[in-house]
Amino acid sequence: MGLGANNVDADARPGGSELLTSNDRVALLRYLLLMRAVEGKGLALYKQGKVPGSFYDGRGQEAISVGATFALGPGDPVCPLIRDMGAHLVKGTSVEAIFGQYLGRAEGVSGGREGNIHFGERRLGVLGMVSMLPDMMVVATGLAMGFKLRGEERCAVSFFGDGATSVGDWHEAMNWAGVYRLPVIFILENNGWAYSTPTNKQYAVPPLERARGYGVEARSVDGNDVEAVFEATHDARLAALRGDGPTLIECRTMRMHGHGAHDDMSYVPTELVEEWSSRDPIDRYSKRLRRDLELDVDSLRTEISETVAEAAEAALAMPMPDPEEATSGVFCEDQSGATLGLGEAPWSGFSASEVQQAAA
Amino acid sequence: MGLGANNVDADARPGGSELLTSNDRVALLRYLLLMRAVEGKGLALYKQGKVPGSFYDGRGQEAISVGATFALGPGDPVCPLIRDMGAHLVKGTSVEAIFGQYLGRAEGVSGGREGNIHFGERRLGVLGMVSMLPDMMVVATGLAMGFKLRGEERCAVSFFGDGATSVGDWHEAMNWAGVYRLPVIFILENNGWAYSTPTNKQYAVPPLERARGYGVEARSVDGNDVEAVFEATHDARLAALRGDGPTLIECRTMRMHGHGAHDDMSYVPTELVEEWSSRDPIDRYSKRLRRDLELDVDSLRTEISETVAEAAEAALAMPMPDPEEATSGVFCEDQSGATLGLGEAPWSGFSASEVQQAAA
Amino acid sequence: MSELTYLEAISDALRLEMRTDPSVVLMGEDVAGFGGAFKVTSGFLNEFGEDRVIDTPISEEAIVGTAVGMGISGLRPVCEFQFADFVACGFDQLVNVAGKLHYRLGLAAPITIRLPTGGGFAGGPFHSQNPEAWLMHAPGIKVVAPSSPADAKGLLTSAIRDPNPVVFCEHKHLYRRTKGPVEEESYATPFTARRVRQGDDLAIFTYGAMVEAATEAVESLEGASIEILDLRSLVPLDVDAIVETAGRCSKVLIVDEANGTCAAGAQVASLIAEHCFEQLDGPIRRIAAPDVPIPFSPPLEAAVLPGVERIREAARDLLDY
Amino acid sequence: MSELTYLEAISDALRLEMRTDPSVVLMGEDVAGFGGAFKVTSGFLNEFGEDRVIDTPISEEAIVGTAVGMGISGLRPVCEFQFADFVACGFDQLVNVAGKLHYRLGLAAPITIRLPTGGGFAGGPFHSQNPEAWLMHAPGIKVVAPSSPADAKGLLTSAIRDPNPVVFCEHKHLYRRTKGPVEEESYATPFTARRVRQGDDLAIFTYGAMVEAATEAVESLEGASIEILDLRSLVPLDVDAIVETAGRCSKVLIVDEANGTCAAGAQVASLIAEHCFEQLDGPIRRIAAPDVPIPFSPPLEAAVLPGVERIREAARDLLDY
Ligand SMILES: Cc1ncc(C[n+]2csc(CCOP(=O)(O)OP(=O)(O)O)c2C)c(N)n1
Ligand SMILES: Cc1ncc(C[n+]2csc(CCOP(=O)(O)OP(=O)(O)O)c2C)c(N)n1
Ligand SMILES: [Mg+2]
Ligand SMILES: [Mg+2]
Repeated sequence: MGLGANNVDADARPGGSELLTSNDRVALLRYLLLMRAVEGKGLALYKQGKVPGSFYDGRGQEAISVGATFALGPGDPVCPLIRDMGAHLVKGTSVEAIFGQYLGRAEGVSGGREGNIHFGERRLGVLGMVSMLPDMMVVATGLAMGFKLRGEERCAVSFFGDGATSVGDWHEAMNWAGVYRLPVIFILENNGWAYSTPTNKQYAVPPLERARGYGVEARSVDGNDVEAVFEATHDARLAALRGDGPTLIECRTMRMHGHGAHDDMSYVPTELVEEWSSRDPIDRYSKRLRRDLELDVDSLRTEISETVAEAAEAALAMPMPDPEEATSGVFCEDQSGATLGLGEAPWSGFSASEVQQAAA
Repeated sequence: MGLGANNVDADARPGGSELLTSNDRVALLRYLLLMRAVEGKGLALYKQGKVPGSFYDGRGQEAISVGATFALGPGDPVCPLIRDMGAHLVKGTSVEAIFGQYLGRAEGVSGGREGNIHFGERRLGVLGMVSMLPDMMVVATGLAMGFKLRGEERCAVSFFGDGATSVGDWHEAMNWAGVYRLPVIFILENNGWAYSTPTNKQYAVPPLERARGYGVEARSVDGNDVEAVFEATHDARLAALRGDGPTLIECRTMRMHGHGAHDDMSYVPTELVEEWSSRDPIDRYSKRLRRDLELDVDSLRTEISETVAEAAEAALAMPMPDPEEATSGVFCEDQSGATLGLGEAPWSGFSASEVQQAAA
Repeated sequence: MSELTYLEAISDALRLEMRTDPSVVLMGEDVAGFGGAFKVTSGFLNEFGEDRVIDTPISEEAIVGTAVGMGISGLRPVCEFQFADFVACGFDQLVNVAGKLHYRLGLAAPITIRLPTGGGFAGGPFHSQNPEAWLMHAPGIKVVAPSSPADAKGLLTSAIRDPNPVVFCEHKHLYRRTKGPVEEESYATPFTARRVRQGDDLAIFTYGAMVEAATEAVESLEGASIEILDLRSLVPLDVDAIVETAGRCSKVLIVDEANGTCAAGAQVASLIAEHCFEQLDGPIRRIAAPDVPIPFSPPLEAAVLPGVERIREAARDLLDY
Repeated sequence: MSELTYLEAISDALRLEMRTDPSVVLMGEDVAGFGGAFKVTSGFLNEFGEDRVIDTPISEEAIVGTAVGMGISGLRPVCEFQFADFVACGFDQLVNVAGKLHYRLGLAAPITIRLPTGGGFAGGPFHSQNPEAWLMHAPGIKVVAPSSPADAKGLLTSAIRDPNPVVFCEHKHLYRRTKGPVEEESYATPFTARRVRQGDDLAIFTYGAMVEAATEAVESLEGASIEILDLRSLVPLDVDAIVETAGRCSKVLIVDEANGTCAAGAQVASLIAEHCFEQLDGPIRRIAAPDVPIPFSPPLEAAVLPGVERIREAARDLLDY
């Protein structure tokens, strides 16, 4: 069993983060629902044979990418992985363009060059991942190094899984971030499994315990509690901007689908799946907002599923990319058109709260 | 300054290791002196322009490779690095062949294929290093994996420096050794510098503190005390053979020459060099054996320098390799002639003591 | 003889070698309980136990480097990479440790690295690469790339028995699509080229998935006598067969699925240009992927990967030359 | 004009770019206080301070990968590897992250990786490699390899200004041995080939340290009209100049210092064999190192590395053909 250490005390936290307004909370739930709806629809399209290649999703882990990205400023770039659709959504990537991406269309985020979740809308400060794990941790470290050297008040965020901690690049990124005390946040999605491999075959000692050996602050949170993830990231961000260096946040969670759509995860004991079903991050947060805000979650859900259905329809109508375009752009001709954007995310946690307060 | 953590309390240990007989002790000193004499002569030849390429030595660090290798059984392979001539000597590599190696001769250990200290006498269980640091830690881990799977009572040893700890391969080796609880010993020669880079630019937290994060036992010893190194390695070896898994031994020391012969190490503060001069491992051990065994160190020294001078002369008379041989042997044709030996080292610490006791 | 898929033939070779030689062990990510990302080692854990079918951490450098150590210690590790693309993650141990070991130290590293290569199924930039040329340019590593189930079995058997590091490029697109007769017993296929089709007017040199494409391409070219040489082994490269065939046919087409620059095909072209000058009756034509990452979307991928149509056209041009 | 060594010309380019563009930063192992393993950046720390001349941990993957991040964030990092051989240790970030970035995401990675390449001074198997072909086979990475001080300066300036990852192969054997006139101001040399010597009977294509060897080799061949084209840029490769020259001279010799299989020279040969068939009057000859690790001992190394004598003989053979 890879999950010995993952004791999540469901709904133990009482009031949630004090930083969040009611509007923030509704937005969080909206992104959670949106991520699940987008991926659910994507999977359905995949099963209908409309999505080429393979299909990966982050079912059960939505609170992590949503909560963490929500805590960032618009200028803080993120490097999401395959379970992190929420990061794209919070940063403002268009849902239509995401379906276009799944379907390999010309108007998909990457214009059909990249598949499934390997994309990133650079104008929004999202760096698309490479498959090689966890290479993007190193790139995020470099972004943070750039921010520090240029004296910019920004931080970079990279997500990674328990399995990715075994790769040499993980070590080089952690060490580098610690030596230069960089404004970078590493978010470990510890779902207990790397494909079929449980964590006890991946490491003898949990990575959380390794972090301080690099001069990287570390904490562990319930990854199925969106506000806990939000708050931990928010704190880590402030530390980063203050010059206090990097933080690793372990989010304890469970991958509720197989590694990809082809994987029935028969290697996972059913009790484990059942146990984690009862801690579903969306159910939990819906319950809370129903109770605390008297939110009509069902109509929110309906609204979102309509948006998603429409977006999928629109994407299905997009043209496939022009084969003539297949070989262009290997090299950059004009750098001015190829820079990372400063982000346009309408939401960015605490800063958003401030903006709202000012606007109120 | 990279050496904050390296407080060596010179000669603090009173009696030394109880496992060693007087003969063992004389042998240890002999290897220490031999290493220094071989490298000193090599450097002189280099300065005379007789050694092609570059020149590296382990001056000031002799106690580490000598002490550690002395603790091994003949069947325990070692992977020495550029500061570890002692490992070759203790394992029984011929001094003549080492000079032949320096000089690039046909009868040098590698027949002129490899330079300076990049060699290994496979029949003696010595694996020649590659430059890429610390790749040999991974190979040693694989040897240990082989021993474990084959049920052999052997362990593998790899040396590495403080600088090498930053490389991804370090992490992959440590993690792997911890996950499979392998009989492997990692010997960190922490001399405070990686070329010109002090440890505070290499890591934020000393690697010793990282080891337990991998399930690797760790301890730190005075690397200039040959018996302390011996004893720590001896213990680690017994643990390995018992199935208790890997150990990292930090040996605190100082590189008393530049990175290579071309490096005047002007970046090292003079006081630091002076401080460490007073802790010279050979002076200290000579003093001790003069006192405890009334050993005539001077005549031992003379004897060794004669041996070394003769070996160097013999090597200078060796032919250069035949250019016709330059392209043979890229591939192995006959595996039976290309296996790792089980070692013929006359000395191997505790086992040697036992052998001696039996013989006595 | 039984009819096996390419994938089954690979499994078969592994299974038979493991049954006869107790020093053969498998390792890689998810190869044990899960049976490998492509299920090549499905059932192996049950038959051979967890000492011989080993799930590893995600550590490509360590997979190669520990395999070298295990190889030296008397085992014959067969390592699976989940995709050939990850060879870049274990590159240093492969080219610097494994490849140079015997030349430098006289030690054998009897290891096999299985790389699922190639595109054609919308795998995108990181699941479609054909990295064999990188390894051809690294001394001391043998590289083979079968195109048929029979060769997959025989070449893998030889790879496992070889005392050197052998990279075994198994093309993912052939795994389940390609079936063929395979002898039931164990057999070792030599690392030489194989004539797939005999002819005199034009020689096509290729390997891996492109052998099928070339075969299909020329079938419709009536009246032409076209030879296809499946290189099969890229290191060692069967120079004699290449020179003989090119010289005899006088016209040459070389097809690579990999990015073209410095690909295997460039090496074959340079050999022929050097050794067959007097016999050539036309330019040496090459077809390969352009130098771009392999895109995901099917029309883009199809525009990039060499296929039947491009091969047929080039063959026709050359015949008309 | 001043007379600079190849090494001084490299330093000069770095210094001038750092003076004019504050976004240029240097990083690598021992580049700051020590001034780099070969002293290329000696004095830079004093002039530019430790925010712009950065000693790094020993982490080649991280050097490349953080450079990509820094490049995206608005800097222009120039990274030094202590030896080109260590490129295998940073290979994944280079080929998978840096090389594919613009094609996949439309993001520029304006980074330069300086690789001290080549042999000739008893550096042995790990300090003598010429890995450029590996990178030529990786889409999205430019590769340049100057042979003279003037080109070293101009090509490095262009590399730093280029919005793409550029690998700059600086040949260690030229560092202090090769001197030449270099303009004092800053200038950017285009990534094209350069005609070193004009001729009509035979064309020699080469780059890096082999340009000097080829020049010396042909000087004693009286009466022959031999052209030497210094490729200078391997990606992009100056196909027009190659085809024009080969076609005009009709005989071709290609010289690589790297291991021969799938080397840059193989690519050049395959281009010529495809595009100059009708103009060729002889086989395309290649000279390169055999596929072995580069041995340490001088007689062995000399037997392996291409040199003046082998080039002269091959040129003579071709002229007589
Ligand atoms: C360097 C590398 N090797 C192998 C793979 C193949 N692979 C893709 S995902 C995966 C498991 C990842 O597990 P984890 O990091 O825990 O992430 P999770 O899927 O659980 O979110 C593997 C082995 C890879 N992507 N990168
Ligand atoms: C992967 C890698 N990068 C760079 C180098 C170049 N290099 C050789 S020795 C050295 C410093 C090593 O320092 P350390 O590990 O502390 O060993 P020490 O020399 O102090 O014994 C460097 C950077 C290398 N050998 N390997
Ligand atoms: Mg996981
Ligand atoms: Mg050191």
